[in-house]
Amino acid sequence: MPVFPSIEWFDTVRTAANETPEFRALGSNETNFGVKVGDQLIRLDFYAFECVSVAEIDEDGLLDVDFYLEMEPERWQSFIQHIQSNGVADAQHTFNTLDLNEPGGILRSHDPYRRNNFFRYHLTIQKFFDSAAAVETTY
Amino acid sequence: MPVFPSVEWFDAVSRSFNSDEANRTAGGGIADAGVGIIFEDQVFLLNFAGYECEKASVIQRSDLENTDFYLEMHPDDWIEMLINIQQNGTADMNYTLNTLDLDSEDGLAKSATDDQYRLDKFFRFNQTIQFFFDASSDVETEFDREITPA
Amino acid sequence: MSTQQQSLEAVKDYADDYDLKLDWLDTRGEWGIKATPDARKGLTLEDIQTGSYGEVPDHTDNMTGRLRGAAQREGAYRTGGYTVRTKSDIWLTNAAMLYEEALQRQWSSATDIPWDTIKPLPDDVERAQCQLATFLTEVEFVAADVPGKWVAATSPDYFEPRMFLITQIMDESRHLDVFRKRAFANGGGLMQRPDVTTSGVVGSIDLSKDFTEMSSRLHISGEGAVLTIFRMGELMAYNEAEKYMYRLCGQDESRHVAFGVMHMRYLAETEPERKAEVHAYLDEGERALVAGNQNPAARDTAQSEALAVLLGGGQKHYDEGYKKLLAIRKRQSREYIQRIKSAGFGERFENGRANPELMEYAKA
Amino acid sequence: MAESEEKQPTKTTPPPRRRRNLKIDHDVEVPEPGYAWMPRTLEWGVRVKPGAKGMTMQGLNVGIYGEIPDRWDEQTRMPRGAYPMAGIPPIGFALREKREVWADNAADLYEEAIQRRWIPASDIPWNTLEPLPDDVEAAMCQLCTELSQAANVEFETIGYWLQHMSYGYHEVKLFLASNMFDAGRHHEAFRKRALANGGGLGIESKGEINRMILESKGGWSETSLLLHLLRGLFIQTIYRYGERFAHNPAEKVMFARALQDKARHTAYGLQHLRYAVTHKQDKALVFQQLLNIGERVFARELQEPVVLEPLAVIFGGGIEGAKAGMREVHHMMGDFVRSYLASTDWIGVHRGRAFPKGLSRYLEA
Repeated sequence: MPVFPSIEWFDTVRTAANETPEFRALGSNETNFGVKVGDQLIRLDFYAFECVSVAEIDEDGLLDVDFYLEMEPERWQSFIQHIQSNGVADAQHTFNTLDLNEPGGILRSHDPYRRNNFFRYHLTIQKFFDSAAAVETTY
Repeated sequence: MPVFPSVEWFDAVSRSFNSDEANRTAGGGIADAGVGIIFEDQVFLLNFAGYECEKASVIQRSDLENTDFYLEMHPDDWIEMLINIQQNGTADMNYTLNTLDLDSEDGLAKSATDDQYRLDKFFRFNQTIQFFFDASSDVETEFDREITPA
Repeated sequence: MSTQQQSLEAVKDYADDYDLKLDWLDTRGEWGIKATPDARKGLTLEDIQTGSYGEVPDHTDNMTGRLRGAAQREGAYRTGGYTVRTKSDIWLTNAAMLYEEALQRQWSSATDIPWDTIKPLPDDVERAQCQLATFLTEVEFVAADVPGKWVAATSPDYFEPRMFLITQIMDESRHLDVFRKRAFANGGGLMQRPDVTTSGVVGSIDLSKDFTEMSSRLHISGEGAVLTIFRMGELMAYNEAEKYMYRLCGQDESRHVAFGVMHMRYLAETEPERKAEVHAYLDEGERALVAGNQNPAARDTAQSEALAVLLGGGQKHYDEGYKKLLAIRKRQSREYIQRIKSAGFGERFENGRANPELMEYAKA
Repeated sequence: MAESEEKQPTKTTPPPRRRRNLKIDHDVEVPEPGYAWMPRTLEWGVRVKPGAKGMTMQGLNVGIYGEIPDRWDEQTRMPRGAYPMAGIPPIGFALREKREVWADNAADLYEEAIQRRWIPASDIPWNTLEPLPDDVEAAMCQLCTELSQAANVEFETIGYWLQHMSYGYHEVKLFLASNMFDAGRHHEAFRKRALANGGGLGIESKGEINRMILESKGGWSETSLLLHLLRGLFIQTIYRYGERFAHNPAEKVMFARALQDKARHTAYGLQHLRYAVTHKQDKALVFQQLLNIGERVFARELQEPVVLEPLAVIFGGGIEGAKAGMREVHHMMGDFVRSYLASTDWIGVHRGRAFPKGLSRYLEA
């Protein structure tokens, strides 16, 4: 059973998402972004209709991504558990809403043009994490 | 096994067509049209509404005036087209509706009222009507005769 | 739930306390509108043509860009400068339906065309296909540039036709792109651009000062002719990719033609005094149809030669292809005649006004 | 006589014959083809293959066809790379310099717009709308009126400019066509929302910003600055907050989808404006001057209550919560101003002390 966060976990979600017609139906995209869970950093690359790769990165790697989403490990865990119990993120758990609700937000970027990619593809990114609903997860 | 043409056959094709969401994209989509089908002396009406073919029924030839357009071919040509679809999964390059329409002396799509606006729905919804007949590849079909391909 | 009046009174008290103006609350369009989605199509533009929001004025002085049915504001800037402010100038009964249809039937040239079915063709056939693709790459975006101008020039009170024109702009973009893609997909390239066809000469689609004049040329003559080309393209396709390409373009084009036919029908019914003027536009359109500058299926142009090569199956069978082209022109002419009759201008085919050469084609 | 016989149509058609090839007249005289066009190509032998995103416009930019000139003198609609013909009367395109329209991402954004299209009629779950308190419904309807009118201005503006752009830069024309299409969809979606839940349209905007955008006729870049950057980012921020404060799935989907579209428009605007600034010496100064005025017009129109007050009512869950809602509005404006200033910096236009107090005050939020 994959552990969140780990490459294995994101790879499993990646496979599930890529096989989901609704994920592809949201349209093509081209972005890379980081997921920051405490000290752990994962980079995801999206291209065309798929998530093409996941990789571990260090802090310097954050300079190479369009943007990254940062939450404390407990918040991430609660977010994933919510998706798993609900099937999808509900209205209060979309990334856009979380960003606006959390003090200081969760969306970070050093470049306004690249930060804008979050808004261009936020539904695809959301659907990617919704695919975690079917992934048995340990923390 | 439904016989072509019959309401039973058109219903079976409608079920296949309506249930495949792929027919709603890639140039498919909503289509509102009453389409007549003539096979010798048998006349049918297909009601397309929204994303679906909602109903197939037998009508009189005189009712064709209420259709947007109707499709009429020599019976052997109907059967040849459907066999082609069954063999290929979809109509191959020689058997698409537009090709049959242009590549024949009498044409395929006709108007009972000479109203080109309504006849133009044959073009406006061409991909949808094509998807509909292509869906017949999922339906085991019986024909009432054997034909010799033209 | 409280009544609107009770709410407003409570609001005003509150506004005084908290330094809010809240005047927008009681200055509004008709209240209590609850449009119901169509069970099959969702919430369409037709569904929201309800109450006063469905009332389309015969003439409008709305120059501020106000949405039809919104409350007017004193002191709003006259930002529009709209020249189309008479309903019959642009209206048709089914623009809302055609708009929704256009949204539902969009497609992608990148992913909905099976490009991998294209295989190398004989050089003469590939050149003919590329020549036709070059022509269509150029002419198709005329029908995007020009409607854009008219969208900006039409009062928002007639937003349904404007919305349709926006979908047409999107469709024509896709047509430009799909034919450019075809030219580069199979070892060819772009070829000779058409001469004269899309340039700014008198009577051209670009220069029309009147929407109906523009529409009669663009939607009826021009797109009706191109629709025939798309139908021929589907007939003579050498692979599934071309088959799809022409078929899907043909669907779009016939929507645009439907817009033109229904607008002319509306005009003929509501302003019969303008019919003589419209006949003059049709005279011009018919001359263009047979002269060869606008219509690639006309004779003796680069495009017509390319079509004959494609229809015949190569230069060796040019004669056969040319004869097929003429046979299809007969269809094209007959369809045009029927369309004009549908639009309410059929008398020109009875009273001798129609272009004799065109009538000859139809008869042949 | 039986009824069916009585109803026989007057027009009878002969029974169809067996299909055969199109009937052609074999006696017709066939003129000798000239084939002058056959060798006329500037580059032959191009074979572009589809990639992961399919066959894209950007993928076509190979060989001479990928050479995008800094200036396009052709005054007709000749496709870039086609074999030219002499003697074609000009149409007269005002925008013929690459720096006046170009953005490297235009072709990709165009394809993205097609792939990520949506349909307000059927992709929004309208049946999830539930009656809202009158004050909230009225505020939502007023907001939708404003957003629908802003979208109207957007497509009117682009519709005007599209015809003035030369065909040397068709990628930009295609993208802007998709931008118009998106704006049309927003115009439609917000109107539908206003008329779908027991409310109705509100009052029109005074139109100061609309006028500023519509009357910007000096150059497309200047219009884009006001349309995509100043107003565009503001609308984009409202969409973000619209998603956050949606009352039902219908509104959630509507704002979430519209946000993606808007971010695409922003992506073009940012790239184009930076391109314009880096390719014309005084463009940054021109933009500074325009923004000195534009930001003040913008701040002035914000004083009109038709946008921020309805937002406060929506955010606060009603008029009684409007005070708390107004605090949220200040947060929203803070987000807008920060992203706006980061964006002006990104394109090379640094606002500094010229930035008006009417907007900078939100930075504290």
